[in-house]
Amino acid sequence: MIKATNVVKQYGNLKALDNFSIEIPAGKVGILGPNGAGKSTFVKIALGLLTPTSGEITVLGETLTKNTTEIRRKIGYMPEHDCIPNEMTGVEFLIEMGMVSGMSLAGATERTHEILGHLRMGEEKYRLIGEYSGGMRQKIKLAQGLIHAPEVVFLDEPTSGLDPNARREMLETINGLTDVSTTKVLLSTHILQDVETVCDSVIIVKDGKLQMQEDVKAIVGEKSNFVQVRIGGESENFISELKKKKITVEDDGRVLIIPYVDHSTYDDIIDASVKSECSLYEMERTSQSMDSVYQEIIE
Amino acid sequence: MREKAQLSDRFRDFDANLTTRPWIVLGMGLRKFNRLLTLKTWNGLGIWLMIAVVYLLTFIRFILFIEPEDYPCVDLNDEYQRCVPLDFYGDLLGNAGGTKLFLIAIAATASGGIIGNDMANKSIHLYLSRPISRLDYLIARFIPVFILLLLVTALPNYMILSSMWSGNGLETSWLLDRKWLIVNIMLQGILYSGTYSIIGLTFSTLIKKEGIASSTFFLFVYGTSLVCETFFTILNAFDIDEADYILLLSINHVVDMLSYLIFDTKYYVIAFFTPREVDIGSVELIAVFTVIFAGCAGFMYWIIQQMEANK
Amino acid sequence: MNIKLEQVTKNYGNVQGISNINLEVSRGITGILGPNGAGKSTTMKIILGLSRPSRGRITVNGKNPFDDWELKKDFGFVPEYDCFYEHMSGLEFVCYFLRMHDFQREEAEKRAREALTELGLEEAMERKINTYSRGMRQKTKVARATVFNPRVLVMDEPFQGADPTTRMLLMKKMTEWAENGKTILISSHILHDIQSLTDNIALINNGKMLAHGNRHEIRNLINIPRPITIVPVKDGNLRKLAKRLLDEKWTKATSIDEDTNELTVETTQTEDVYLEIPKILQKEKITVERIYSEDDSLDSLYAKLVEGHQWK
Amino acid sequence: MEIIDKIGKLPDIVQSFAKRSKNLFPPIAKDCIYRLLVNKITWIVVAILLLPCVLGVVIYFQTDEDRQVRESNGEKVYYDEDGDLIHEDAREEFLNIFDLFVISFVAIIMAIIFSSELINEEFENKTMQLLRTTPIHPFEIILHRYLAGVISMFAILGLNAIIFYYAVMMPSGTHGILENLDVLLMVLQILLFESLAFIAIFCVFTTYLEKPYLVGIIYWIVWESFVSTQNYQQLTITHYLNSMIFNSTKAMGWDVQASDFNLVNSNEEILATEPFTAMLIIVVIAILSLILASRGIANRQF
Repeated sequence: MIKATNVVKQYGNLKALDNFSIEIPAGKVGILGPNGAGKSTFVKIALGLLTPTSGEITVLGETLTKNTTEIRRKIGYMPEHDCIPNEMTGVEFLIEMGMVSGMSLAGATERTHEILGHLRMGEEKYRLIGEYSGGMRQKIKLAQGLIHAPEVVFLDEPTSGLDPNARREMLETINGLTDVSTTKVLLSTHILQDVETVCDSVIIVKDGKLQMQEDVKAIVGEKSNFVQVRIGGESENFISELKKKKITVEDDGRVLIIPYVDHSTYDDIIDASVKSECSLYEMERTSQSMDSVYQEIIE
Repeated sequence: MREKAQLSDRFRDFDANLTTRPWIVLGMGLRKFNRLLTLKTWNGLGIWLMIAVVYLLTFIRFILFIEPEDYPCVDLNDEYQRCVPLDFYGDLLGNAGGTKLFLIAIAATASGGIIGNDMANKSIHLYLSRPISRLDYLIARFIPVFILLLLVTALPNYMILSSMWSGNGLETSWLLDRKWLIVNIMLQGILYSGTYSIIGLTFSTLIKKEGIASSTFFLFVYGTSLVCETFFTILNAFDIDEADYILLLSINHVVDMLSYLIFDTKYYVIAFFTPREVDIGSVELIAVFTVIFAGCAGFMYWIIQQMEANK
Repeated sequence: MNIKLEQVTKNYGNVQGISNINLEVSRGITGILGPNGAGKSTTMKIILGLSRPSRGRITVNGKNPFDDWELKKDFGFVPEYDCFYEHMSGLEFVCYFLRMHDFQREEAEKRAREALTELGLEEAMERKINTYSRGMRQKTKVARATVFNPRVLVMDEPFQGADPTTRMLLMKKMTEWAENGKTILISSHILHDIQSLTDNIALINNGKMLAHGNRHEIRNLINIPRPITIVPVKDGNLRKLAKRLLDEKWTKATSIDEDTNELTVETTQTEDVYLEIPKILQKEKITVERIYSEDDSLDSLYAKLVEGHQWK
Repeated sequence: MEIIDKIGKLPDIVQSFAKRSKNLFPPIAKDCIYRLLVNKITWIVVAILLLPCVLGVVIYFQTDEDRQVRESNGEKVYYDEDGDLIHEDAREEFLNIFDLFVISFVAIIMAIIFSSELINEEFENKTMQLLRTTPIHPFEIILHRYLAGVISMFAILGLNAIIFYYAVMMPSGTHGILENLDVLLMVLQILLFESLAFIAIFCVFTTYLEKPYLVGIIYWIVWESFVSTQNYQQLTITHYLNSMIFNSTKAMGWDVQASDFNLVNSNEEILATEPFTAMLIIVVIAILSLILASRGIANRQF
């Protein structure tokens, strides 16, 4: 879908991208990395909004250095910050954006209503954007990126500032995008759980360099060597019970971390909970999460 | 379920059928023009009101009270002429009696937020991510103000022309004798509209708040014009020959002088109730104008170029 | 510090911001949760004395924060939105507010440097704020709010736009501060973060306080059966365990998912179940590798409360 | 009773403010003056202000040859073609242009711009909310900003006055420049009091109103330009400024009439206020405005 070879982008002395090479597969791809790692720079170069200092980048098989404006017909972009005017209604704004992309009035109108229907926006689409809630604004932002039926859509932090319900809804929408259209999704975010729920593969960028490119399913789910236990009642009794069995327990205030040896560890835990009369709310062998993978790579 | 599946198919196979860039730019400009003239906002109302005033003035001042034989030019004294198309752009104050105040006010109101609002609510990032270049965007934003100003510059002048023509019995020969006039009026209209729009856009780019941008534009253009004229008068009182050059500081006067140049008439400013000739070479004049125009355009382009780079 | 809201109501014109909120916070971290526009920020602003309640009483250590400007030296506020003097450097910005807290110049600069370095801004602090990224802005805001060692720390969405590294750093700091006896009120939309930070939460929806207290206690207030999922190690034990559990009087229903090898028990009782299940498991000698209740997570608790469930 | 209590406490509060101001004023002033000086609109105003100065220089070079020199007491005194003293002409030009252009036009616009930059910008940037969570009294918030505003406005306008004075007085030589320094001092005094008064008044507008520009300009046109020439002109600041100019010029021995400064009512009675009273009233108005503005900030809900 996107192929970059040795892309360098320099701002003064600062190297935002340093010999960045990548081949991004189709599907839903998440980009992770600390602030200032070069994620946004890469996305903007791929959009043709910035020109790289050196290197070559092809999007959907077309070289970007030649026709940066034409490629944007095939690309949708949802920026991170709030960037929609307050004085238009949702429908008006989307039609305007569609027509700025080169659609006809009829086409843009039809498409607008289709997308908004798909995003489950009702009558409020005829209200002024200024009166919208954060979730609705975010939906309008997403819709304007999809209006001209692009082949790729870049989503820059689509869930930032959304409350939990709106966030879940937004993630479901993005998840469903690939089911109802051929649009490919490139998602950049800071919330690692989003990547876990939405993306097929993940890219981690740091200091302008590619650190990792992997399938999400492959990394999440690997078991670690610790059992996490949450109990109620007197935790001291529980811990001393386990100490009798020469098991060390780490208490981080709310959960207990117990090293995993084999299945007998589970029995020991249950035994201890019965003996100490502590209620056992949760016992689980922790699996590798995006958090731990991310931390491992970044630090 | 069936219905949803249908929707999805249409959604999936949607063909956007995109047009080419010139059409996008033109369409963008025209839609913005349409939005400028909406009656829903105070700005739109104000613009409508001022347009009405301009036409009213045109009708009363020029159509009713000018005899067809005095059109287009009448001798003021031995040296100077008063031409109706030039008088139209004159000051409302003083004995010239024109519509300049309203033209500048319309330009200020219309152009104040035209780029600044996009920058303030950051939707400029969305526009720039569409298949148009930055220059296209600037042109698309220039068009609406330009058209709006043509409506109050060239159009009323043509109205005066046609009313004079009908006063002369609608004879084709009358019109054919004044072919130059038709062209000149258009040139003049383009000159005024273009200059005011580009300066307005520059202020809008420079100051992101609509109201402040409008008032700064107005104060800058009209204020400097008043100040320069006052100083010109004072300098004349001291009989200083180079006083003419102070008028080059005022954009208003530069445009006026160019417009007099188009009509090939001597330019004068009324100081102490008598017209005083201002004699500045056409080369200098055009050079100053080009510097202003290119400076504004270049500045805007530069700011828009900076937009993404520093983010 | 003891923050006490009694029947606090705030109207904006005819629009109700919050109504009849009761809340008492003394120390430690409290998470304030709720949808957008529920009244979290309004509550925080009333606590900080930025706005005056229309009705009701707010006291911080017995004083009203709106009128008592000297009380405010104990308040650190991290607002949700950006509010900077963009032309200042991060260091100058923090210094500026330290000076407002009546610190002398050298002292202020020393403290500001320390605080910013602690949050990992040592390289950026001489740069102007308008060149900062969102994470750096967030860190600057937190540094500004904590540098003068306030006793009350109110943070509205402090993790917004912060990258995972920053988020983890901030969370570590917050835990530290809470241990040092600060009162921390924090709101966040990412329930995952709150869950790993604190169990003490206050849930606000539509301007009303839905629940306030420990996560587990709040869960117990909801009057719906709670499913507990048990995953035995060996397949053979699945049906045996299900049958055994059905004998218990508190079991309402059991269901088995053969694919994932999971057994889900729906119970009517709450607290005792967690004591009973290990006993049964031990007696039957069934080794399980996982016991959990999806319902117990903050995510599901939030969904249930905000969507409006029955109360006991 | 409460009010009496408050007044009783006033000396203590003033004292504590004075003590704290040593620490509070430098950072606030530094920030405010910086903000005012990098503001684009300020520079547009400054550019407009420079026009008269350029004009003065042009006049000097043009009239250079025409003027005549006479020596008296070892000093060069310049006369124009008609034998009149140049500096007596020039000082009147200086005062007229400055009064018309700067004192009653640019200065007021500048005060509107400055006060909204100082206060309104902070509301819009929401830094005011942060300030309200710091242990600093609303009056201090406004006072230090106000002082910084007065200093920068007085500095810009005063510098402009000096340059303009020099430019206009150049044809009359060193003698003329030194001879009329009292006019310059008077103008500087007027500028100081004008800054004091108008920034305080517009600060009140900015704390209570969302869009202070419009109200400020309406206030200027209706109140300071129109009412200030009418019968009840004592209600306007312009009246007191005019009185100060009138009294000072009279004391300097100029031939001026009260009607030149619109200081007469419809019955042609002279309304001019004594200069000391005028200054006192301006200072009192400024202080009252600041207190009002601080109440506005204190009661503002965020």
